[in-house]
Amino acid sequence: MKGAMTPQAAAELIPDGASLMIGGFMAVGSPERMIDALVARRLRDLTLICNDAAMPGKGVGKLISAGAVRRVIASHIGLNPEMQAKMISGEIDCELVPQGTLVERIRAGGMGLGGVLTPTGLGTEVEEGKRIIEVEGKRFLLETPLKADFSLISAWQADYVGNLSYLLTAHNFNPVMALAGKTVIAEPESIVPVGVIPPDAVKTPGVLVHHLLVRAGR
Amino acid sequence: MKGAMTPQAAAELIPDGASLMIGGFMAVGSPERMIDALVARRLRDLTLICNDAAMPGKGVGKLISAGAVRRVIASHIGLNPEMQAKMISGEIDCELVPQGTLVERIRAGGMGLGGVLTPTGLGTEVEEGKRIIEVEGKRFLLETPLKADFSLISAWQADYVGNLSYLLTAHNFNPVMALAGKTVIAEPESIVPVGVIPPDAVKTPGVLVHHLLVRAGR
Amino acid sequence: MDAKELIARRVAREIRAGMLVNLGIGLPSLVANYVPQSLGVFFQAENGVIGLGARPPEGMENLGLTDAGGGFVSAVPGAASIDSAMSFGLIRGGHLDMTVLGGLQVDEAGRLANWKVPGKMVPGMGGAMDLVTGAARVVVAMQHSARGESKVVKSCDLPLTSLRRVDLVVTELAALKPTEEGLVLLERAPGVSLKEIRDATEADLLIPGEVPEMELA
Amino acid sequence: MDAKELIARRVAREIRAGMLVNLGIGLPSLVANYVPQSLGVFFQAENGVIGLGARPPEGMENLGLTDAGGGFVSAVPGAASIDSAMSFGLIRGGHLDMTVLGGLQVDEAGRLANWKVPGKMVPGMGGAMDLVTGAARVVVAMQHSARGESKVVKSCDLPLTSLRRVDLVVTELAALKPTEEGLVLLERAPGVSLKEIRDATEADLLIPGEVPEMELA
Repeated sequence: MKGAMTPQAAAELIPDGASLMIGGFMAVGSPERMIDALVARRLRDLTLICNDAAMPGKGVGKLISAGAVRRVIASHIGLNPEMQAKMISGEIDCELVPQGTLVERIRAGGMGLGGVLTPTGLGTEVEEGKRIIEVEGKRFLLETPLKADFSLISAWQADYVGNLSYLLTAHNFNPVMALAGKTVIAEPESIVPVGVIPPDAVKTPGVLVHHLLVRAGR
Repeated sequence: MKGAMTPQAAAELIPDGASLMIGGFMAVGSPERMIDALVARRLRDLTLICNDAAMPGKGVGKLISAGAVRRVIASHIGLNPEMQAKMISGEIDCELVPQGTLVERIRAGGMGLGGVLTPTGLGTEVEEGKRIIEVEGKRFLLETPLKADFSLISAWQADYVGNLSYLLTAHNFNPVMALAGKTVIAEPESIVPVGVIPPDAVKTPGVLVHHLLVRAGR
Repeated sequence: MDAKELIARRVAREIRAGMLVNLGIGLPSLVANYVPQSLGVFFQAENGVIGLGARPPEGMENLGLTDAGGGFVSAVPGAASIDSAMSFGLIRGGHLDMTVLGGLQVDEAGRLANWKVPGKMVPGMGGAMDLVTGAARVVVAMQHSARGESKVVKSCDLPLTSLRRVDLVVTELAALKPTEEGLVLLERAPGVSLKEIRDATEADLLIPGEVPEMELA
Repeated sequence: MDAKELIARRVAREIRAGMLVNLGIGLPSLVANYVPQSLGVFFQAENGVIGLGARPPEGMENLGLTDAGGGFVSAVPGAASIDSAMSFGLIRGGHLDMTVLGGLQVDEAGRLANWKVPGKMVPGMGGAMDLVTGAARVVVAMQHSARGESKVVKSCDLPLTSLRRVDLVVTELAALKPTEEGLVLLERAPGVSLKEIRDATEADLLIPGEVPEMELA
C-alpha cells in the first residue's frame, strides 16, 4: 500500500545531475504536473531519456526551456526549435536513437538483458562506434541497455498498490520506462481503491511503482 | 474481418513435419480443441515449441502421447512421464531452455531482433555451444530467435478483426507466440462483435491473427 | 489537382484489402483520404494505435488519442492500443504490410535519406529507420525536386535512413521502382513527358519501351 | 512439527513487509501459510499472476487461475495478470525481492543444483535458472539429506542451476549463509546440536563462536 504525495514532495527526491526517463510522445502521456514541479525546483544538469523533445511549453519541452537539461537521449527533436538551438550551441548534448531501438534499450535495462540486437541503423550514421554481431548469417547492431535514476511516468488509473492502467496513445513509453528507473514515480489521472482495477487491466504491476502523485486539484 | 473456422478445418492447414508454437502453462491457456483436431488428423514429425510438456491427456501432452512429435523445445517436462520416456528412448529430441530465455527467444523471433543477451544459464550446461558476449563489463549468453510455421494460441475474448484478450494466468506464452508464427490460429472462449473489446483491453492486435476457431459447441 | 493530392491518390492505389499500413506525417497522411473504407484497411500510428480514424468533431477530441504528429484522431471499431515496444515490435518484425514515408533524397540503389540535413536540420530519425528497415513494403511519397534540385539522385549525399532498397517512389512526375539494376521508370504522371521526367531527375533511369500514365484512386 | 513445517516457518521469517516473493512448488509453497497478511506481501507465480491467494472453495475454482504447479488459486485485491515475458522480465530485471526454491544440492560456494539428475530425472529447469540468476534474494528450502546422503556438499556434482551464490539455505537441521569464505552455520534448528549438523553435512562449515537456535514464524 502506497500513500500518494504531491508533485512538490516528489520533486524534492530528485537532485541536480539526475538521469530521468520521462514518458510521453509529443507530450501526450507525459507527467505534466511532475514536470512543472521539477521546473519550479530549478534543477540543473539533468539527463533526459525520452521519445522526443516535445514543444516549448509542453511536456519535457518545459525542462529544456528552463535550462535544466544537460543531455538528451531521444529519437526525435524536430518540433522543438529551442532544443535544436541548444544542441547546436552545445548547451545540450543530444544522442539520437531510432525509436524502436530506444524503447528496446529501455526494456533491456529494465528486464536484465545485456543489450538489443537490431537490424535498424545498419549502414547508417547510427552504426558508428557500435559492435556488429552476426547471428545465423544476418548482421545486427548491438545496442546497450538504458537505465535511469528516476522514471517519471503518466498513467490513466492507479490503485494504492501502485497498479497502473493507461489510456490509448498515452501508453507509449510509459509501461516500458516503469521497468527501468531505480525509483519510479507515477502521475495517474485518477486513483481508485485497491481491487477496483481488474487484474487483466493492469499493465504495470504495482511492485514496479515506488511513489504515486496525488490527483490534480488535491 | 475474419471468418471463424472449425478446428478440423484449421488442422487441415498443418502438414506433417511442421513446427508449432503452442500456448499454455501446464495446459492452462492451451488451445485444447485445436490440439484434439491435430491428434485426430494423425500428424507426424511435428516440432513443438511450448513452455512445458503438460501431462498425458492434457494440452500438448495429447500430441506427445499420440506419437505426433519428433522434437520439443521447452523449459520443463517433469510432469509428463511419457515425454520423459520418449526422450530417453530417442523417439523425441528435446531441447531444454530456461523459461525466461524461451519467452524472449520467441519474442525476438516475432519482433525482428537478432537474439537475446541474457545472464541466465551462464556457467551451466545451458551455456554449452553458445557464444558469450561481453557488454559493459558483464557477460551474457547469446540465445537465438525462435519462429515457427504455426502458432496455436488460446484466448479469452476475440472479435472478428482477430483482436484478442486473455484471462489471468491463461496469458502465459500466448501473447508472445502470437508474434512469432508464420500463420497464427487463435482459439477463443468467445467471439464478440467488432468494437466490443475496448482498444485498451486488446493484448494481441488482430493484424497478428490469421484464423479464428469457432466457439465450442458450434 | 496539386502535386500532393496527385501523389497521395497514386499511393492510395498500392493499398490492398486488409492491410496494416503506417502513414508518415505530412504528405503521406493524405493517402488515407483516398482509401475506400470498404477495403478494411487498418492504419497504424507508431505512437500507439492500430485503427486510426478521422479527427473528431471540435470539442470531442481526447488528449490521449493522437497520431504520430500529435494531431487528434479517433479510433475505428476494432482498434487496439499498443505501447511503443509492441508498436516497434510489429514494425521491426515484419508485421506491418506497408509504410508510406516522405523523403529528402532517393538514389539509384533505392536508398532513402529523410532524417537529417547536416548543419541545417537535425530533427532525428524518430521511427523512420525502423519503418524502412522492417516494413514488408516501403513506399516513398515526395515531391520530385526541392528548391530546383532533384531529390531523385545518383547517390544520396544526405545521411541514409537505411540500406534497405525501398519498393516504390511516387512523385508528382513519376512512379519509380528501385530494382537491383537501378531505378525503373514505371509510370508517368498524367500529361507528363519522358523528357520532362529525365530533365527533372539527377539519377539515371531505366526506361522500358512503354511507360504508361499513372492511374489514380 | 515435521521437517517441512519447520523449514517453512523458518523461511517465513525472512519475508518483510511489502516484498514481492516467488515461492517454488512443493516445500517452498508452504511458506505462505506462515506469512501474516498484515505484511502486505505479494506472492508472484511465474506462470503469470502477482497477488496469489488461497485455493478457492470447491466448485469455485477457475481453470484460468492457477499457480506454477497447476494448482487452483485465487487473486488477492490488487492482483495483476502478467504474461510470461513480463513475468520473467520482472525476475531477470531484479524486481523480484525474494525467491524460495527447493534444492537437490548446495555447495560450499553457495551454488545450487536443482533441475537435473543425469540419467535419472530430467524435469528441466523451468523458471529456476532465471529465478536464481535474477531475484534480489535467493533462499533455498530443502531437507538436509536425501536417501542418507547429505545435500549440503563440498562441490555440486549435479548440474548447476546458476553460478550465483544463494543468500540463505534452510534445512530441518540448520540455517546456512553462503559467503565468500564458505558456508557459515547461522542457526541450529530447535534442539539440534552442532555435532548432529556436522555429521549430517558433507561440506565444511564455518562455525562462529555462538550458533543460536532458529526462531520460527
